[in-house]
Amino acid sequence: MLVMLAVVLLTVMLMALARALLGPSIYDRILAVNLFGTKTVLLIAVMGFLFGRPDFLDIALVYALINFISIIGVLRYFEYSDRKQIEGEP
Amino acid sequence: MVTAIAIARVSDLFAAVMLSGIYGLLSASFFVALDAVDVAFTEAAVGAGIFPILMLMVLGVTGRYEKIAAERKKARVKNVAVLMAMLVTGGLLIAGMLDMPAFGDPDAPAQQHVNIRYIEQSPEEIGIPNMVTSVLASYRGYDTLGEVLVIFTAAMGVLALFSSQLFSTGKPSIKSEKNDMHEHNVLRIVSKILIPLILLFAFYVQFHGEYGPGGGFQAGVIFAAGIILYTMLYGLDKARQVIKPVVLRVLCAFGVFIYGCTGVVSMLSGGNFLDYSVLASDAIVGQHLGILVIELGVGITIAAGMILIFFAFSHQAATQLGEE
Amino acid sequence: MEWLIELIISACFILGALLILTGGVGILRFPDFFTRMHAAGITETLATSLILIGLMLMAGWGMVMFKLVLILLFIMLTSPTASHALAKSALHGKLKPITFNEQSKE
Amino acid sequence: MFFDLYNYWMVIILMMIGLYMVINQSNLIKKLIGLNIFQTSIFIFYISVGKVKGGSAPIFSSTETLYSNPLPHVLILTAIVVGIATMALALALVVRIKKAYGTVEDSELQEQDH
Repeated sequence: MLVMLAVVLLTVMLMALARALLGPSIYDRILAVNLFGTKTVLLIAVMGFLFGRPDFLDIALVYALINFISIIGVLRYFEYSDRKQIEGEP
Repeated sequence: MVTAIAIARVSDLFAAVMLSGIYGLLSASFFVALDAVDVAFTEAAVGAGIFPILMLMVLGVTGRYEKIAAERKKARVKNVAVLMAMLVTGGLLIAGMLDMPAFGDPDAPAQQHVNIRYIEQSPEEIGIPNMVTSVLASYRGYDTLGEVLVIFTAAMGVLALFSSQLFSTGKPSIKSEKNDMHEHNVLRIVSKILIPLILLFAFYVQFHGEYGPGGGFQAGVIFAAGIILYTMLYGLDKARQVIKPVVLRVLCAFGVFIYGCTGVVSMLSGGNFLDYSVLASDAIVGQHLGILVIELGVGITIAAGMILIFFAFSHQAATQLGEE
Repeated sequence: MEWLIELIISACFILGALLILTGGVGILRFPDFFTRMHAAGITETLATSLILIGLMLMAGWGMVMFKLVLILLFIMLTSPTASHALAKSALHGKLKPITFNEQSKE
Repeated sequence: MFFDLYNYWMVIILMMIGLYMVINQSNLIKKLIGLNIFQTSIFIFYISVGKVKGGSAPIFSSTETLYSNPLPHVLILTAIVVGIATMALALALVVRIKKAYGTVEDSELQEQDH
């Protein structure tokens, strides 16, 4: 069961990766990164159970946090430098 | 793992940075699969969190697209040369790798020397379950001291390069209001809930490092990430009121100072430099104490250094934006 | 009792896996950004909570359960927020040509 | 034989990609990203050397007896943080270069120097 779950997660991670590579707009890529991050959290939690060492959950927790922070950071600086480019090229 | 190829091909630098974020996540999950829990911890916080953010801030200053048009003419010859060089290096590496022991082989030479001692002796000698922490803080205390110093120096170097008015506590810079993300109300509220949790979690990681994955390095980075989130949402000036850069600078040095002092104190009490067994009457209690203090020093330095670096970049980006 | 919990766990996992797969297909196949976001955002939260609940049932009471609850809480908080912020800034940043197919579809 | 060593092949591929980016990209930031990839490939190399088949994470528990090698973990753990600090230094340098020369393209920089 857990193995099945891990395989599914890996597949979806691959899909998200494909979207991040193809993604026509930058937002697509951000979305894909976000999805990828959540799936990584799940994958690590599942892997912790798979290996029988549930202490790994700490890492999953960190991932959940960091993923959020990095999405926010990306959004902020994306908007920020876009504004700059508008100002720079009137 | 082939994300990297894609990174090399994309010319939009933003896309490249996003991909490198994914790359960080991927390599971190790879580390988990290889049992390197502590490393995955750090790589998660650094590779997927702080590195892309720093990169993006720099991109905000330097411009988003790389110029390719002019390069293409002479690129052909150069490409071939570079590919040749790569093939030669790769071939040499492969030739060297053929002699390496198979993956996961327990009899490999790397598994034979100090490792056995670390694994078998450290519970008796140090008395804490996380071997990584005990090796990090106790057996290889010198290395860690050196690394903390490197980070300290790097933070100072960044500050020196941006000879800014970051430390002038007086007037707030003029054009900071428009970067404050005022429009994102939902974000601000949710982050208000999250930031204390993040900081609390950082402390948990700091003091739990002896028993589970974690320790000063990770805790410092997570703490810094919490503060960075705050800075991004509320603007640099607000964040500078909360944590004064001058205080940060002192803290950054103070962490190294604590670390060094522990060594000196243990020397004064009759042991070697950074030999914690003499810090208390019982050797194991002494080791506990020493590791705790040292991890604290590491955590303080890393957190302060990262926040300082972030502040410096963010200040630089703000002034650059104002100048244009 | 045991078999009931087993049943719930497997149901959670299978449903979660299906949902995640749907989300993955959606993010690959949908035509423009906002529909993709819809696919990802909706499946993400539900599937994540399903899988985490399954893991919780597997773990039983204790520290592990507590951490799983924390993760669930974080994801519940952050994932919709991130989606919201993303959609908002995509909508605001009109400079990027994001194809808006709504009118033509209706 | 080849499959026993697959981790090394991956490391080599990553390393070559990083090298390629560092040498062949003219944009300084791109070069830094390449450097980061190179760095990560070395991290992976160390960690995979430390892995023991059937071993577990090096945290003592009553149920496990075989652990992976903790020493590479320690080295890489510190190396990652040092890496980000030095990377920040490099980025700061790039920002200064941009300020002084107005560009971050390698070829344009060289033209300006001559």
